[in-house]
Amino acid sequence: MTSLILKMSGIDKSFPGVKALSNVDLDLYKGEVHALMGENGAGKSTLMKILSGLYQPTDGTFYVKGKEVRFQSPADAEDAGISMIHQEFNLFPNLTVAENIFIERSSILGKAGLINWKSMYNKAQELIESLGATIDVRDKVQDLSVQSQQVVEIAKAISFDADILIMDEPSAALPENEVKNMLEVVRRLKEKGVAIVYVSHRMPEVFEIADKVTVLRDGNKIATKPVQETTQSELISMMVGKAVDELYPSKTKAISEDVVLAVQDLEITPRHQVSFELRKGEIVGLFGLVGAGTHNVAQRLFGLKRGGGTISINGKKVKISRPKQAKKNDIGYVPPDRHRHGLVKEMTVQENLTLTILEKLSYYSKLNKKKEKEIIQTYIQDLQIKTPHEKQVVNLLSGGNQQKIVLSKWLVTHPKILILEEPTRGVDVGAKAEIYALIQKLANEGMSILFISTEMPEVIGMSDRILVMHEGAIVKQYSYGEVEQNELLAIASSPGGIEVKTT
Amino acid sequence: GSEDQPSPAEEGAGEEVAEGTNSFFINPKSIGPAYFTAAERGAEQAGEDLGVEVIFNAPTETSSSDQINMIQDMMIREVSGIGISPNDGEAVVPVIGRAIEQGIPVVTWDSDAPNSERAYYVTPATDAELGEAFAEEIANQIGGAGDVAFMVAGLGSTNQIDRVDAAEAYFEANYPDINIVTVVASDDDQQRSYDNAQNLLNTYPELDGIVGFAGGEPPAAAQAVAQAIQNGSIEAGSIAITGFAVPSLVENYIEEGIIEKIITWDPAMLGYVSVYVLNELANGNEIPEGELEIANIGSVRVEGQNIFTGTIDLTEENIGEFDF
Amino acid sequence: MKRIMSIHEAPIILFTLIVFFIFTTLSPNFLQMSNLQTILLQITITGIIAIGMTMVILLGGMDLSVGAVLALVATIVGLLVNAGVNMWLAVLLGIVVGALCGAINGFIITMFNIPDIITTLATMYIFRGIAVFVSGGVWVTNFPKEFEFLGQGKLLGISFPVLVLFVLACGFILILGFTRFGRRIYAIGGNKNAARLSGMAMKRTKFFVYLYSGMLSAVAAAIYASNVGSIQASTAALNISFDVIAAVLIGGASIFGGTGTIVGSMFGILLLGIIQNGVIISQFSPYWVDAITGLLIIVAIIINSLKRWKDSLKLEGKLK
Amino acid sequence: MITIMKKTIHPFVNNQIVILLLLLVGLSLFFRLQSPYFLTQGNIFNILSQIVEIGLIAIPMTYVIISGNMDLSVGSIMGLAAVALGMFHTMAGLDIWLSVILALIVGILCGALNGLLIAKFKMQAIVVTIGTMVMLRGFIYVLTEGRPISGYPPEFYFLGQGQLGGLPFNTIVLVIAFVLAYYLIRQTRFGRYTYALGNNEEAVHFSGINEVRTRFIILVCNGFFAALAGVFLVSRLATAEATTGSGIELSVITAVLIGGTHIFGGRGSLVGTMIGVVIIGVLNNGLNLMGVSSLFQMVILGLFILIAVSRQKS
Ligand SMILES: Nc1ncnc2c1ncn2[C@@H]1O[C@H](COP(=O)(O)OP(=O)(O)OP(=O)(O)O)[C@@H](O)[C@H]1O
Ligand SMILES: Nc1ncnc2c1ncn2[C@@H]1O[C@H](COP(=O)(O)OP(=O)(O)OP(=O)(O)O)[C@@H](O)[C@H]1O
Ligand SMILES: [Mg+2]
Ligand SMILES: [Mg+2]
Repeated sequence: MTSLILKMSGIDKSFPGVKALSNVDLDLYKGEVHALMGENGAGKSTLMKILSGLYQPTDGTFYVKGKEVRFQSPADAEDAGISMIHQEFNLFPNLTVAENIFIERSSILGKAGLINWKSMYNKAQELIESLGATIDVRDKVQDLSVQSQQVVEIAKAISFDADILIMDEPSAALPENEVKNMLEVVRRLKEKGVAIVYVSHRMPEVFEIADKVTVLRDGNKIATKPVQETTQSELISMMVGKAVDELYPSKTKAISEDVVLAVQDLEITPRHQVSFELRKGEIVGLFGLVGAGTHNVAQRLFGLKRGGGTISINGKKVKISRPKQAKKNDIGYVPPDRHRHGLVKEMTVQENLTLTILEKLSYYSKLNKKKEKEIIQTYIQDLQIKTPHEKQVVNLLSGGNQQKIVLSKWLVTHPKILILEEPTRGVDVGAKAEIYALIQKLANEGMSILFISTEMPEVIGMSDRILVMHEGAIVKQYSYGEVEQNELLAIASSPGGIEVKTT
Repeated sequence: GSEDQPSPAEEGAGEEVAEGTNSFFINPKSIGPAYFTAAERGAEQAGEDLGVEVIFNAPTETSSSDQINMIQDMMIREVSGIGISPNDGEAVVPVIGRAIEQGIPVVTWDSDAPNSERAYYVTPATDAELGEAFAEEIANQIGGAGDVAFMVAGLGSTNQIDRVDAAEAYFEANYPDINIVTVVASDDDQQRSYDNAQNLLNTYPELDGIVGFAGGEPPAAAQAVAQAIQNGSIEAGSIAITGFAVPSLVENYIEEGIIEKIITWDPAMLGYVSVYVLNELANGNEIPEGELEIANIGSVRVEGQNIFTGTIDLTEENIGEFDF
Repeated sequence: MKRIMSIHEAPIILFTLIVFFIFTTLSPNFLQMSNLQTILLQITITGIIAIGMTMVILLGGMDLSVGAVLALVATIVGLLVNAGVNMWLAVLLGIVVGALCGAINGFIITMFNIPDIITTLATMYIFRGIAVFVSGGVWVTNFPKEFEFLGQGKLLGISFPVLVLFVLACGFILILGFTRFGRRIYAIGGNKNAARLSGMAMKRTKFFVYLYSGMLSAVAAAIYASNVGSIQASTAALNISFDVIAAVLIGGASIFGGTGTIVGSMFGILLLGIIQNGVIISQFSPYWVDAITGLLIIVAIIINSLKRWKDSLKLEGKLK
Repeated sequence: MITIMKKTIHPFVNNQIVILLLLLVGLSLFFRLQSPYFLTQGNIFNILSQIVEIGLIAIPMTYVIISGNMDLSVGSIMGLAAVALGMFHTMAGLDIWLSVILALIVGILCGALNGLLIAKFKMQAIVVTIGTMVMLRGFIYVLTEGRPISGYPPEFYFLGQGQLGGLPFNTIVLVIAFVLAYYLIRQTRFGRYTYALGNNEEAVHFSGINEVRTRFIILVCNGFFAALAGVFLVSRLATAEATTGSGIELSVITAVLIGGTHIFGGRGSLVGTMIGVVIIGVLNNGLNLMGVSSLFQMVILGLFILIAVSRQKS
């Protein structure tokens, strides 16, 4: 009944020193959502980049609508009706949202071949609204939050009516409520007959939206199964190669009473302040929707922005107006945008990993390269970072492995307080479990962790205490095991409404 | 790919000129300006007439250090004589000393290095004389009193400074009523000279005269004045212009009466005489004091270490007679 | 429309006004109509070149060869009119030569992938050498009378070169704001990678930007020749590229590309023109002219950056 | 052997360096065939002392460009330091070595001004340094009224004209400075920061590193080296003039770019820069010896730049 629209067979892809894909097949039918899963570095993005014409396969053939095709560039793929949302953002920060969506479309040209700005804005606004988002399409993309940028990416990809839409981790940067909107859009596209390849590390989504799922491991295809015929644990064991019993570590240790970090009236915007405490060995989750101000809290604590209020560490007031001071006070920070703030992507794994501790690795600025190498090796092994060698340029690693590097570059500093913002963005389940276990272990060893995430399950699963933020204020606090997803989301979206109900 | 081996014959020709033939390095301040291209022609002509090799070269920018580098390179090449128009008369003193030590005769031309051991300075007149001549001319044209602006090529160029100093001193001594309102520099940029001239006209509505101390300045001043006259913002003849320029550049302005008189000389003559003098020195001949007749170009005056080639007053009468 | 010409240029416009005011108080001659006309006339050449340079800088490049192209074209146009060729034909041929120079830049940059700055640094040397060669090293001067129209003539009571600058600036403002070519320039400058992924014609865009830059330099060259009246190929417009780049950046453009407007650049040019004229009109000692000019450039750039620097430290009012 | 060499050299530069060396060797062979004087000891020393000033400035300029900046004011700083040296000695009557130190301090202060504006206040380096270039050159004219300053004690000429152990002293200084700078960029965290800054300044900031200070230090060094070059030039030419150093920034940047340093930072090598400096020196000298007009030298230099960097992808 449904027709085969894409057939990839025997795809091989080698990079210098890496065999990213070997003999991978993939069939795609009209109107289906086909999930692609696998660990970080399994080859998902590579396969999709081949499909969208960005890479050329080393070997193998593929057919679109029965015709063999060979794409030399993304433009070729676009002509064949294939559109892709890349794992990394590909927006023009200096242009407006509307321009980003429509820049290469001739539909925006009015009379005399000149751009009709008005109709472009209108069309863009419609499109954004159809995604259930509220973004002013006249804003420049550089002024948008990461989440809104993701929405723009999606809008851009669906703005022209592709037959095949590739979505490489579209939800990674989205908060829960917007993920729902996006899935709604995917469903609508599917009904219109678009074939969608959906790459994601988030199990619930896959079960919610996908018809079929294909699992890759180390560049090999493991299986393709209808979603109804598989389970979460089966998928995980296919991906990881072994079973993962528990995603979240168990809480065994009682938290000490020593307050490590005390924040009093911390100004996060000229009109909003927050106060809270963080105890030794405690994991505090900070949850809020877009615009709640969780990001600003992290920025203030790490000295990226300045403002009023006091920060005390171990009872002593400290001044933190630059990241360097934060680091001196044993604070580490894993930022949400690893590309811009986390990594020097043109440099090697080693150079990135030790960037934060070069002071300790050098004597009068002279580097101790031997010691540096030793440290590197331990972290590459402990965190199972997949890289051919420590001299690999970070740019060439898979997204999840890049994330692990950002995490480790702060772990090497042995911070007393670690601020994690979206620490598992784009990380596969296996690695996620490892990272969670690692975080718990660090906490058990006495590190205090501020866990900021828009992904509810992990906030709930990891936090000893959850602080919920709404419009620049902490509105509610829960202990471990005290709250479910529904309530958390409801509180975060409208605390007033809940309050009325409970009283 | 470009490493074709030259044939032995070519190599001989390119390197040491045939046995007994002298080769001279004539070094202007920089390569490119039309003034020095004219000098080059004179030098080459001399080379042809005297049967010697002439290498006329300089950096493309007026920079002492590049100029000295090039002189050093040519000393390595063992040329038989060097003629220099120094960008900075002091900076070339050591390198001239070294050349003399190596037995290479050196003259300066167009611009001098008075503290060096150079044998002669070939010049139309000393810079002080030129400055005075300009001053005298403008004083005559404006009737001995009024506001005068000076336009120079570079504020840091030796011969410009010497000329300006002399002109200033001359006014002080002879025309106390002449007031020098300002000195503007163009850095050899023709657009800049022109803009400067325009700005002068706007700044000093009462301006009586402009002296251009380098070849590009009087024409730029004349151009600006001509336009102002056309616009009606000043009256014809209200601003006198003089200074140095080659005839071809001021021909139109002199014919139109915007410029009354310009003091000029033929740069080719400087080039020619430099080569001639160097050749005499290299051949071990003395240069006699007093009038010296040089075949093909006429006579020059030798006074001590100065060799004067003379200046020409350009006016409406004679402007058509020159081809440089 | 309001958004395209957002308040990005506000600081530079303000500073231009302040400098204007200062010179007005310093010298009674400054505010004279004739002087204001002089200023406008003096900025036409840099202004026209700045249009092309703005586009080049928007792409994240830099065209160091503009001065050499100007020298070459001015020489050729001058030689042609002196040889009796019709003035407009000569200008047309000059523009063709300028376009060719631009095309050479564009070709080398896009085909061999050599960075813009290096390419134009190299062609700067090459074009200048060719210009001097073509001129034979002598002054090109004594142009026929009618040639003066280009640089000094009036049309509809307005100075012709100023009119040319105005028309070209408006034309390119339109092109940048309302054509796909124009928006592509911004897009490519903003994010090369994204441009590549969206299948944008990057090479073609870049090529044409350099072509236009060459053509605009050629137009400026024709006006230059007529205006100044004599051309010395070795020194004509020798340092103009730095002046123009400074003006464009003062006008709010970013050297990394993607940010900047022609309106801003025009104000940058105007500011430099006012300063250059003002320091002479105000009768500063000639030795102080450069020092003051440099100081004002620095002040201009300080004012430009102040807001950005403060923003980077301040807390934002809006939660995101 | 070769593979070991390749491994030890930074991955970005090895190809480029080999090509540059080949170009240099080819060029030298060509000039040797054209002129018997080219490979004489006298001429080699001649070339070496001619490249000293450009070489000295090119060292910190490599850092500046790798770290993602640009400094066009070096020529003016060099000139100001030269003139300051002259004025301290001949007008203020200070001891010559004290004057040298003060001139170097002038360079450091100019570098600090650039550093303050660029590193601290995050202004665009190109405009700032165009501004300081014009302004400092203006100060030179204010100070000197355009007149050259000469008259230094004989011992001062040792710096630019003397020899030590049969080698030109200024060349020895250049080599030492180069070796130190090479060590610094390869073996120290300062060098690591330099590269990182050129690639992603924000990530450096987010790593708790004082990126402002590193930038500042680099620009101050640039001022210092420009002043040092000025001092050596005065010693070599025996005079300080108002135009000293003007236009040198273009030669320096040309050398750095020929050496394979990426114009937008993040990549580059000091070895490449040094070869670039030597190539320019050899090219000038060889063409001069051949008697090629500097006009054509200009065209040849242009073509040469294109050939030398044609492998550097933008
Ligand atoms: N351009 C490249 N050059 C070299 N190696 C590459 C390149 N691109 C990808 N790789 C390698 O190929 C492998 C597959 O990478 P890919 O990005 O496809 O993984 P992925 O499945 O998308 O992972 P993630 O879930 O982390 O995004 C990885 O080992 C990666 O390091
Ligand atoms: N030649 C040099 N010129 C300038 N700085 C140098 C040089 N060599 C080494 N450095 C060092 O580079 C370092 C710059 O890095 P950074 O600003 O992070 O300093 P730091 O040592 O980490 O700071 P802290 O002293 O607070 O630990 C300086 O400490 C400085 O000592
Ligand atoms: Mg991926
Ligand atoms: Mg330290």
